[in-house]
Amino acid sequence: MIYIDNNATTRVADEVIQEMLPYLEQFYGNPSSMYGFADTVNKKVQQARAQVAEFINADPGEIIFTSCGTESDNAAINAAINAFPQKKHIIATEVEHPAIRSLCFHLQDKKGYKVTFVPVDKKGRLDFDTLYKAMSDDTAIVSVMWANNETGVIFPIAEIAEKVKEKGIWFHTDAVQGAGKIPIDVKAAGVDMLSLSGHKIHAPKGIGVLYVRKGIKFSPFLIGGHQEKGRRGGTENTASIIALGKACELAKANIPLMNTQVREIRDYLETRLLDEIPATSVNGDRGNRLPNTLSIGFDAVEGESILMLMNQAGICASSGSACTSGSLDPSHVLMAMQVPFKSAHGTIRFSLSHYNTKAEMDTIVETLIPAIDRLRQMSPFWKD
Amino acid sequence: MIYIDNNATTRVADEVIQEMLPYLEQFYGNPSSMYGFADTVNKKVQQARAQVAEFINADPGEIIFTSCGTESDNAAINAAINAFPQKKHIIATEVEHPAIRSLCFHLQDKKGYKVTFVPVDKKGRLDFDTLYKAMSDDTAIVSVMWANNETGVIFPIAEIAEKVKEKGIWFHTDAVQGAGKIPIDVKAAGVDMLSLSGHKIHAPKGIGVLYVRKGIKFSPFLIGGHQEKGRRGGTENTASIIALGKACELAKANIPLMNTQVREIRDYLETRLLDEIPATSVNGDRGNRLPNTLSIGFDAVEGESILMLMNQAGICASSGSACTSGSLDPSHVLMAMQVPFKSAHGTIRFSLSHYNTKAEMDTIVETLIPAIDRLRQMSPFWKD
Amino acid sequence: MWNYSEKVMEHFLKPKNVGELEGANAIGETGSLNCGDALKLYLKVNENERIIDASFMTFGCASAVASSSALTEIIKGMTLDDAAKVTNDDIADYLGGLPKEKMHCSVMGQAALKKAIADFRGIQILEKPGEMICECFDVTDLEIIDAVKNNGLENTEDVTNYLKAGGGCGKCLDRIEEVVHKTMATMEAHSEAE
Amino acid sequence: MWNYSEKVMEHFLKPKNVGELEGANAIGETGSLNCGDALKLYLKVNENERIIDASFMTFGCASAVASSSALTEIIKGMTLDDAAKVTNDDIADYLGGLPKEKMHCSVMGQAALKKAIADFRGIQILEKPGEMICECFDVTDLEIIDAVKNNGLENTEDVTNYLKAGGGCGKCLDRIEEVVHKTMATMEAHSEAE
Ligand SMILES: Cc1ncc(COP(=O)(O)O)c(C=O)c1O
Ligand SMILES: Cc1ncc(COP(=O)(O)O)c(C=O)c1O
Ligand code: FES
Ligand code: FES
Repeated sequence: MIYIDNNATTRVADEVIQEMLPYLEQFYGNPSSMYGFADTVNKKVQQARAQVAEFINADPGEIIFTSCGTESDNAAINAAINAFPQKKHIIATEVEHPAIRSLCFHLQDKKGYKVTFVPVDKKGRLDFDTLYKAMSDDTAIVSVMWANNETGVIFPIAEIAEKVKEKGIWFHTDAVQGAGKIPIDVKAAGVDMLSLSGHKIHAPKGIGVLYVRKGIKFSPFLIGGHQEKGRRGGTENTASIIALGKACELAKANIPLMNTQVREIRDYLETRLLDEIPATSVNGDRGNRLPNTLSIGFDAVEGESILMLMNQAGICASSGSACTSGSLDPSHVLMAMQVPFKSAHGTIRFSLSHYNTKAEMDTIVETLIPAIDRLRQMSPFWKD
Repeated sequence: MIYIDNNATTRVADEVIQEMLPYLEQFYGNPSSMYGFADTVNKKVQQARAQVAEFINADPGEIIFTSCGTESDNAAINAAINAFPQKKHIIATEVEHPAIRSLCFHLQDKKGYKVTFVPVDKKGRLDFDTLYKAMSDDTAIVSVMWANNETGVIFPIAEIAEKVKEKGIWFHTDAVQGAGKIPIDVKAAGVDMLSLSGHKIHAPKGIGVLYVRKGIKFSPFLIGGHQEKGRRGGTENTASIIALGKACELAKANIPLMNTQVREIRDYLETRLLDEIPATSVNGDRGNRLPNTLSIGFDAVEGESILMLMNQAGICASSGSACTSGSLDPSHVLMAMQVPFKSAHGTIRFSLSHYNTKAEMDTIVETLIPAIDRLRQMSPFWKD
Repeated sequence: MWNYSEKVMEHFLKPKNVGELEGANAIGETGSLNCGDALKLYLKVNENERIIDASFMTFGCASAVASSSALTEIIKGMTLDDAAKVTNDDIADYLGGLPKEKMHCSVMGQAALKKAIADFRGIQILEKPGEMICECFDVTDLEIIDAVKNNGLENTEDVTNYLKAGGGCGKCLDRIEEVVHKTMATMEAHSEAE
Repeated sequence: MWNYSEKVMEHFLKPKNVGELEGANAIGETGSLNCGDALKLYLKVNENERIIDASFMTFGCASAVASSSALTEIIKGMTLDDAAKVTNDDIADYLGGLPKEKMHCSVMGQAALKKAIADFRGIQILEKPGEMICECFDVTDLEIIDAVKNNGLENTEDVTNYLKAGGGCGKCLDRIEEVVHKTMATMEAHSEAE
């Protein structure tokens, strides 16, 4: 099997499993309990918190463990809403993940909020003018993702954060895709809140992080017990927290690999596909992308069909539409970039990890050449 | 070590770990992806959904996986708020878990809701009169827990649900503690929504369930992707979902054991403590309690001290206060029951699982007799 | 991944009758590039109005390809009158069923066939009147309004049972509910006025 | 579990000077059953105002017991004047530190000691004026208001740094913030009026 869908989810690293297993099997105590058995767990959770903090250059006290990237994103927006109940405006981008985007629609449709969705250009780059002009005294929060999950396009977070903070507005960034692929430094970037998700960096699914800068008046999204210093109710997901700590340690060490080995292999795949399959185009700013991501459109064929043919060859990738929902529309990201339908429908996202090899890229190319050809032969929109 | 704190959290069953491990180590695919590798996971998630449904006599389509009991509770209340934006009244009980109670306070203090907290009597039994009289056209939801986590007192959910539903009001129950200890049947009980938490029934921490009856107009609490049929965003926590399925299957099979072996051992512990330690009293309705729970107060001594002495002997239990938060107040449950301070401060909760043995109960008694005596000898409030 | 039947996979991986058909005298086109789903159906019809050959060109997902392939197999040898009776269910059945989110692929097949027949007969097919509500099952608001008024439907579930609309991907459910509500409100207003 | 020092555990598991003290001529009581925390301190003071023996009875958590035990050890042999200078920090230091949520246990020790000394000297101790805001560090609203007005404190963090209030369990932080805000608002109103 060739797994090249690492922006969707990643293999749990062996080291991570080894680290968490004892806390599933043996040390099952509730970390806030009053006995030594729970203390063992609690200390290890503290260690994990320090590892996560180290990964993004935060203080351990600024790390809140959540259940996933989506919860982190929801919690960030919720905190701003609670902190500024009188402010009814939010700024996000057109290419945010549904964890921000759908929430914004909900707030707009049901809760009386006005949301500015900042557009992008054809290469997926933000329209800063719109962003900065939209800021007002009524703006509760600005949320801009660190890097886009579909195209890998990276946004200049430090620069945006500075402009937003000048106005005294809270700034949140969804760094779910940036983390582990490029360096993330919350202090250097000057962000107020930042979301991470474990399963994108070789930890298990079902664990996330919300970084909340010290000084931010945070109110919890999950309201319940005293866990996470009262900032997130619910018994701590100890084994997964410990796993995430380890995963962050590994991810930090692997960043250089991402920028060399992984980038090289990705570029190799990209070049071969562009060279050997006609009417093929890359989506997103090639000069400013995550080193592991390649979004590529094949004219006149449809993504799911390509995926099915790749699956026959044991290759796991994603298409450019939310096809699992039965929707035939290209993703909101490709639409926002005004990618023409002809290539948007035939877009495939390849997303690598350090586990991928160059040999795998050759197999992918050899599989795709005949597959695309066959589909084009039956497409009413293909004319060579 | 003697672990007798199973209302706090439970040991993950070996069978559960075996079931989930392949989905951590090997089958890490995102279940909604378009390749066979993800399909393996998806099928297993479907099986887990069916196992959970079977456990509470629901349909698989009525099961939403969440990250914990707290999230399930929050999501239930949130759904009612969204479904009836014009209704500004909520009914809960004084003895709900913070996952309901703190949320209600938040809604009251910050969101303009009025909350009726139904009181209990000295044995922890609900004041039905107050509950039924509080219901009005303005009531968005009534939430009553199936069984209390501290005392184990069981509430007559089917009876309450009937009365609430007569008025056309939504009814939610937090069955986090009831589940796995007594039979739970959502159809027979006639509830609209019901919360479960995995780590209370020998699944890992960080996985929960919200049952939502078909026909209830549910709106998601975590807003994001299409997961869980659009009812809960966030990549599915596959390994833990699969673990929970297995845990539900085991829990269902173990219920008879709970009512025989576990109940007997609990009663044995209770009898010995009452007989052999003077000035000791049980909190809660002894005639109508979970078979595994014993809340018992030792006059004139303080809970944390007792826990520390038990810890010296390798015994893990809880006290009757939220002492981890540094608070010295007895729990809101004991306060609501008007347990006198003299015994409330000295309350210990023992909560058993089927892993406990009678021999362990003897060790507990032999440890407590001298421990309580020693603490009383230094207590200014103890006079024999 | 979709729970495709073996038959679907077979017809996707080895579709029958692919390509333009030389000498075709009836062509039906449906869908579009923008929709992400399009089918061009070619028929060769003899003087007895019997389909002696059929082929297709399809742009779309695996089940769109499979539905097209199945359709051509089904209708080859039929008279146009018989072919006109082929429904999307026939196509789905032929394939051993389709995931409900993919039923629209079989609807596309049926639509292209209708157009090809009309093309042969020189008839102009009018677009269905009304606004498309359910794309999976090709149901418009007028059809729903009609069913609510005449068949006593009261909610979305009734509509799905009666017209299938909403029983696929489900993305139209909100709009169905809206239509039902509005229609019932109008009916009430009317009956009160009477 | 609390991160108790070895010294705390030692003084909890084997407390020194437990029990009523026969012939005690100075007694200080603080806390109550309802609070969950109470200490009764017994001193035997000689004619030179030197503490020749001390003992305690404590109801409370491990650190309350340990603090009481430590206190009696610290003050045995001291003159009352020296003992009057013993602070809660001395008690905590003696124990190798206390978790910040448990600092109130050492405060309780200091309070009982003050009362015992007053008892011996026949002085009536007045309750501190004002409303108790921070129980961990025994700080009232009047003390906070005073510090805000006279020492230029501007927020809760300042208050914690200056008066310790809020640096323990933290449950008083909201109320501290309230007091600070109100005080600053009044000050502004005044300066504007001037
Ligand atoms: C009655 C009750 N409800 C809810 C919860 C919260 O569950 P979780 O810790 O999984 O969020 C608990 C346990 O802590 C509980 O006992
Ligand atoms: C940019 C981005 N944000 C948020 C998420 C949501 O993360 P999770 O699935 O952990 O909720 C994802 C991944 O799906 C993502 O790519
Ligand atoms: S549009 Fe898919 S079911 Fe109606
Ligand atoms: S009351 Fe605990 S820090 Fe103030």
